[in-house]
Amino acid sequence: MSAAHHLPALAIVVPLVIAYLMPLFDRWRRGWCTPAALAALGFSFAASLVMAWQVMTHGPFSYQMGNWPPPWGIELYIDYLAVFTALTMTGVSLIVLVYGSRDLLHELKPHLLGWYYTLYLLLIASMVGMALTNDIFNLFVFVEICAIAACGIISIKESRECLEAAFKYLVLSALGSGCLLLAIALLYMVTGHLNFTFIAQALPEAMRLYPNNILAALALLLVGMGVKSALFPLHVWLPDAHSSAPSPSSAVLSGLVIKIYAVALLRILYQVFPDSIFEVTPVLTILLVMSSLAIIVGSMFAVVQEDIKKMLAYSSIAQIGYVFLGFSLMEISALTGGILHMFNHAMMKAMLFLAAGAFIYGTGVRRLSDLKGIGLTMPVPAAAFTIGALAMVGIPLTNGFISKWFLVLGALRGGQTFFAVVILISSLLNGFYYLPIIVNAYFGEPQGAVAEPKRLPRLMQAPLVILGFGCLLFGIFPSLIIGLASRAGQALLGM
Amino acid sequence: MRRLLTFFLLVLIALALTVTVLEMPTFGEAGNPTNNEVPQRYLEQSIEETGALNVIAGIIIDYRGFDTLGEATVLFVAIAAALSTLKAH
Amino acid sequence: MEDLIVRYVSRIVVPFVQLFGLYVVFHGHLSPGGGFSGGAIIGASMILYALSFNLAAGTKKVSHDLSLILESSGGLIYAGVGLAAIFLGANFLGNKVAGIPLGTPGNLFSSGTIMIITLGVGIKVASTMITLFYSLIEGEQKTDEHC
Amino acid sequence: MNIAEILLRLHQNSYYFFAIILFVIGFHTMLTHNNLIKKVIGMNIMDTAIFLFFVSIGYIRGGRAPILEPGADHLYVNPLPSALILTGIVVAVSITAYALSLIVKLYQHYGTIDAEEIIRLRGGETS
Amino acid sequence: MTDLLKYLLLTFLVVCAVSVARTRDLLAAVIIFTAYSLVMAIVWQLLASPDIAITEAAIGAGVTTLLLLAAISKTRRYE
Repeated sequence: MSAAHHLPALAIVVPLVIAYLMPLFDRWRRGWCTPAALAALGFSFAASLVMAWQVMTHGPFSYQMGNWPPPWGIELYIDYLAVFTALTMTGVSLIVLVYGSRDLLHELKPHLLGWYYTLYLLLIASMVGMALTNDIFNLFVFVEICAIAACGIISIKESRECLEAAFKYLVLSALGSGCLLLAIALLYMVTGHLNFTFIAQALPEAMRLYPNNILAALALLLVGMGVKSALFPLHVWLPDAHSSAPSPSSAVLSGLVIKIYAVALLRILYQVFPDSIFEVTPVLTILLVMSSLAIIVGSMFAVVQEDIKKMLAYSSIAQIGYVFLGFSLMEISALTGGILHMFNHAMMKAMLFLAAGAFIYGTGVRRLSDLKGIGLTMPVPAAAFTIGALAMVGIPLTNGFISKWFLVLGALRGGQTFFAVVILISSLLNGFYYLPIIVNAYFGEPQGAVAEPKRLPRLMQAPLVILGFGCLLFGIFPSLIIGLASRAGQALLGM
Repeated sequence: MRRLLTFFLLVLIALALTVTVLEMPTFGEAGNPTNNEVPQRYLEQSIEETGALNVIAGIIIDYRGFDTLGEATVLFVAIAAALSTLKAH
Repeated sequence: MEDLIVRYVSRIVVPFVQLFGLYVVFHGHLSPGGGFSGGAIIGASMILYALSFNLAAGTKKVSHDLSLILESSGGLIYAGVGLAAIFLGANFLGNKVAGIPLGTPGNLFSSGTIMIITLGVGIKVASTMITLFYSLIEGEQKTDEHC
Repeated sequence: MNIAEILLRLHQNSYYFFAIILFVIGFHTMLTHNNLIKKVIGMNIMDTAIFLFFVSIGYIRGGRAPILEPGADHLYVNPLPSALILTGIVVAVSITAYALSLIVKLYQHYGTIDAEEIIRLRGGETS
Repeated sequence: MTDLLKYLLLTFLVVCAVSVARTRDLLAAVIIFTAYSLVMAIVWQLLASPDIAITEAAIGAGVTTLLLLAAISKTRRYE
């Protein structure tokens, strides 16, 4: 019983405590805000690393809140998927926060920085909580924290587009939360449990007695989580919200927040519902169709965008489609690919949004056609953007290639050649809208503000370098992370 | 047209859920699946294990205390979001 | 609302409402209620006071800095109690297992951490309600000028 | 199932049935009304409908409220749904508060609280 | 008898919910919503959950109404 035993709880609670303290720091010790926020996230990241090590060496373990055993108390269950998600969330958010500590100074009013950190820390803490928890109502509570905090870091920017986008996002995620809570009620009604493991034990029996209840719960769950993770027909809030927010917020929202809901849905679908549900309902087919539509339609919308951040936002709709495609093919390589893509896309999209934020910081230009020659005047962000764009397209030696490779492999092995074709077509589309930007950036003639950009602070360059390096590292040595991802996939499929 | 479509969609949802209601465990029966060992332990041992006569207080703060920490955090995040919005504009 | 009757009635009613709110908070582990409902009652009574007199009088009672501190302290008490359980050798938020005395069930001072946490939550909810209401009413009066 | 059986089931499960009706009404208000404050009220109605559903799951006929009397042997209702819904109510009021602060600010910027008009104003601004 | 009361209260809830959606006056909608919350509190008392009832009466009927009123006083009263 050492301190390491309590890490699961501390990884969530330490950012919470710092977030509670942040308004006080902001009022009386403004200088402490940034270091405290970085320290809290750093602690969470370190805790996730230690947990990952524990899980890899000793296997999954659980943590009981207040020493109450599972059906009575709340249990955190730390398995491969949980640590993988927690590592992704804390790692990427830490890097984004380093960038944000400088970038936010010009996007926000100065007295709001403390409040921004509060919301940011709560957002990350809730996402770690969602990854680790094994209790469905606890999941709901974290979903709510995450929803409000995610809207909060949009509306904090002083512009009326942000307000409108945040309101739309808030209303739709409240709708999703309502559906989620009703689904929880329906599940609780027929099983009498809230813990994932115990629901899973009680469901086969309940499935025989009350099949309609469980189908309704499944449908509500799909709608609720689908709205929150912007699955294709329910994505209407995403482009506005992600493009109008401050750049660090966009990076976190696009890279992490929509993924965590997908992971929660994945856990519930595979760990809670019995396998027989996939035979009586076409839920996986529905998910497959929706995700392929998302991939194609999202890419097609992205092609016609003029605004750089809007293009990246539409590209996120396509990328969440990849993640769902991997989750719903019911095949181990595809599942590994989906889980890997969650991590890879978090890195790539965070980097792309940060690079776009750097362009906007340096030149104030948002139109894609005005970014000619930016590669000559702002080399670091342009290089990062290039790496990210190549990874998005799926060029070998970048991490995007690895996850797409696994997805295609899974589709082929599962005998679903059609979806392999979908992935290839979408890669072509990705190339269609990313490559011209790169060509423009390096071979265009810089004009106007692009010719003489503001110098980028070093704290804003370092995160771009780290993320770009990471993209290449995990592209050239993918085995660093594949082990964890494939173990997570195997555990989900019960292999 | 769009209004009509939404209306029909909602009627459809209502009908589907009503069909579900017909099949649900009967309201108020003591033998329903929810009345298993979980509330039993809460009701029988709450005084001894948490010292609270009000079982609900015992549940929200002790047995499921982490939920309530989350709940307090929801309030905090709401006020942080609201205040920052009001201050920003 | 500059009405004499409203003022007199609220002056009479507000202390009783607050007393009831305190009762609900302190007896959270014995009778229906608890930190959330009691805190909301206290908060609503403060808002009633502020509405029936004027905003300045209400603000004088709870200044912004104080409400900021109350706001954070509620959550900090909660998390602090949880962390204290870790130092006492139990898991996060442990109560009896952490060796905290439970007292005699039925007494006002019983049930270990529940009492403390209820109090913390009550403080937090009350201050949250007040702060939210004030910031909705007055927050933008200042910004109106430069908007 | 004939009509009489269906009606009997609906009578037995009337709390569930009315909770569903209220849920759909709230859902409709939230989705189709253009007025933003109406949307917020609709959201609250939807939430309370779910809470009604959840609380009625825990009821047992003849059960007392779960405030224990040491020594006495009563039948108590299931306390767990009540405890969960306490959390739910606070979540609902938090979202309401934040949404209202957004509405106040939207009104200051756009001069209206009608969703379609706001979209129209935005469209006029970008083109 | 309790059945009659139950149906009366539940029908009242539905009527309130529909009239909130129909009325053009936001202030009236808020007042109707307060009535809805209070009746909901009574229903919860019928369902033997006094904790929820007291919380709904304080938060749903009290604080939410106050916040809605504050928002209406800052915006406009009619649609």
